[in-house]
Amino acid sequence: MTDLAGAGPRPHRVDGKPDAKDGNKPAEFVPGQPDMWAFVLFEALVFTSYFVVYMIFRTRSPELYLQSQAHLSLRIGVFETLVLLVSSWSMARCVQAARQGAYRSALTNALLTMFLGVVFLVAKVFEWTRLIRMGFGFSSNEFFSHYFFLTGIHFLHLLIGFVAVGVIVYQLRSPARRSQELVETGATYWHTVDFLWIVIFALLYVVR
Amino acid sequence: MKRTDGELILFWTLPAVAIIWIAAFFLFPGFVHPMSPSMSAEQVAAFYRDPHNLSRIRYSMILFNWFCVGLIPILTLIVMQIRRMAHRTPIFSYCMLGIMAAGPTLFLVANLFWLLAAFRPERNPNLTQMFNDLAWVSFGSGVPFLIAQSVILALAIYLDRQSRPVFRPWVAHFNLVVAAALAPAAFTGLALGGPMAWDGALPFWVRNVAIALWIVVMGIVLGQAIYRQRAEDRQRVGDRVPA
Amino acid sequence: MSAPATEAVSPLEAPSGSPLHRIAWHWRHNPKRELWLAWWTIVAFYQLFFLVFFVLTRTQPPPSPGWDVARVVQWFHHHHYGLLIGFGIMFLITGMTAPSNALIAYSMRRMSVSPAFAYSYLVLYSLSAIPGMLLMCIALTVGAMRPDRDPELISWLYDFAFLSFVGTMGVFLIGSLVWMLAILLDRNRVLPKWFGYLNLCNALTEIVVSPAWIFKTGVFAWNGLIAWWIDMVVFGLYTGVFIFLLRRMIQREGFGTGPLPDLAPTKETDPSALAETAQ
Amino acid sequence: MNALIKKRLLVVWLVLASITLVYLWVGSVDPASAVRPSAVVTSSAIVMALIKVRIIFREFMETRHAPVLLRRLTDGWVVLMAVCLLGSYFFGMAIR
Repeated sequence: MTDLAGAGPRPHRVDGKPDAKDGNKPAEFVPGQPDMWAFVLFEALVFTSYFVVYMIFRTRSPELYLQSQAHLSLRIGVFETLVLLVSSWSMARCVQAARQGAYRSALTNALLTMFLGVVFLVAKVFEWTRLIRMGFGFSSNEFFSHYFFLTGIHFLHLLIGFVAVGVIVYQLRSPARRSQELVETGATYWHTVDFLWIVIFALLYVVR
Repeated sequence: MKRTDGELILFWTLPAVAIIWIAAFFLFPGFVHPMSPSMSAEQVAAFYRDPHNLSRIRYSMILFNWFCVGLIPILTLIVMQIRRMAHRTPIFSYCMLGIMAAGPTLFLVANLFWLLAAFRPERNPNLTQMFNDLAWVSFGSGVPFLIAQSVILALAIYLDRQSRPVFRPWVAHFNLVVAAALAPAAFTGLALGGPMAWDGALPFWVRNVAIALWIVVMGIVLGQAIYRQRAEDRQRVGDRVPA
Repeated sequence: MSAPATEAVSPLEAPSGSPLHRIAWHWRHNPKRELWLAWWTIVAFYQLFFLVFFVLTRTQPPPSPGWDVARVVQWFHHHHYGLLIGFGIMFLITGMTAPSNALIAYSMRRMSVSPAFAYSYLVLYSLSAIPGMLLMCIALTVGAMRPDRDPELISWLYDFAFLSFVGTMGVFLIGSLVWMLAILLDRNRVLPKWFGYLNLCNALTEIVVSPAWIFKTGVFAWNGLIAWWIDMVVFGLYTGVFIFLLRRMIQREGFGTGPLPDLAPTKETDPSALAETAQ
Repeated sequence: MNALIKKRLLVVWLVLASITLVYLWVGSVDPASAVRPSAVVTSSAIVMALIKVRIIFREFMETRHAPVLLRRLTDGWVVLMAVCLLGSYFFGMAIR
């Protein structure tokens, strides 16, 4: 396999670094491919529509939602959120390290991100099995349909996120590649998975 | 020069497939006097329960199941000829490649419903009738890909502008006429009797005759094109050797 | 159809005059005529698709999967002619999807990726027409044909039709992913990267629609807010965008008007020409 | 410089984590009494989530240094979410 597009023709951006200029106002730049930002914003809008549908249906039968919601474990949700936040943090460190040329450290951080992603997946699967053991499945009731749908589609985005981090790792491993743009593009995707989860967590576990 | 080894073998499978198709067509008792859509559920069930009919339905449809895709190699040879045409893009050969598998698949769907109806003829007559309807509608209105095939072939021929085109322009005209003859069959669902019903003149006789004619005519011009191509290739090789 | 307005990029000057006159000119002289033909077929197909599914047959937005048998029979009764005529039109024109798939496959051939991508897409989308659309047309035609059929069977045909239409997912899912990967790997910049990512959005809608196999009511049913409406908006945007981008791709193509490179050597070695030079 | 960025990221993460831990308190339910809809809990949960989202946009995803268009678009989405989520909640509760 060749490296992903964009790596070859476009030179590494050196001048775009924040604080690169000696002045106190850093140069403006778009992190990663602008195309990925188009995806992030579009996907964010699609999720907004899912969230609005959920909120509207929630207010139509609040008792059912509240009773079902009581079976979720807030602690597991908080744990998962923290795990994803740590993964985002290490992803941000990976980008900074790669920008400064510290590729070894960047690679470590990328692998750490991946590991935390796996931890999240395991926690999620544990949570699902727990609920299914308790007798709540995808079609049990409206709340659980939304719950399994939103967590499921988020789970899928996270799985795609492994491809994104995989591309980052692939880029960082060989001096012949190391496209800073692709590293930032993958990072943008990963953070998207994180911030979508933060909203999903608030809506499913906490909102009353 | 394109590699053409084996194309003649593929081409000469055409008569064999044609004979099998004709045999299967006449073996199926529902084709020769095409079953009328106005038959009641009991009549349809009785048709399938008649032991004389039943074995003929099964064997003819098994035969079709084997060989209804038999024309695909011939259609692929047409694609090979389209690729020799003076086009700037491979669009037309891609179109043909995409279409040619879908037509036989649609016939395969009809074939499955016929065999399904014949598998347990003692079933509730309403069910037998429904399978029969599904089979006839898939068969009758299964023309979209045949129409597209003819139209695309015609367009490809019209745009093949060279001193010695692969197919003559009349082949394109002929294909358009065939496409027009197939068109009424798309609307078989509209009438249960008369010339537009699935056993009527337009969707059944005109359509099937058009398909048969298309196979014969295209078989002949395709054969001519292939033989001509081979003759030219041989001559070119012969010219090159002394040089 | 009025092709001309879009083809100003052609190196030859298109004449002014009646639309018919200009179409005839393009048919004769425009070196990109094959591409434009395919592109206009896509435009025409989606217009007819909209007309048949949204206006004539009223199968989009879909009726409810939660109806009882009597209501379903009533629905067939109410849309009898719309269904039969509408799907008759579909049977007539479904073949128009072929130039669409061919043009998209061609876009991948212009990219710096293996031809495997173009061929995979071509096969996947050619395959999709039958389970994704024609089975529905057949089942609903059969259902509408005999209003006096056993209502239970009519109801089965109704489920069969809509589930095959909505629930055929894999071919579109994998097809979109193939296109996405080709665009992201491409170095010739045939199509923009953001459209590659939009393919992923479209592929995800094929996942989101899958609960339609499980639910008879609610937002995840085959006519639900999430499984149908949101997905349809994404699909509509995606389709509009790729039609626009394919148009731009054709406009940017730098075809000359000279002899075809493939044919040029053939002409030199053409037997008659050789015979002439020999004399 | 390197240390400065690292420190900043660490602080950002600590802020995000602390807001997350606040959820344990906001979302806690008294097991003795029945759970009731609560506008206060709902609004604070949504607002806290959106604050976190904006911090992630600004710091982790670096829109802080991005061109004004991208900053506006991301902030615009946060505002849109606030309007849509709170709007659908309060509107839904009002017409119930």
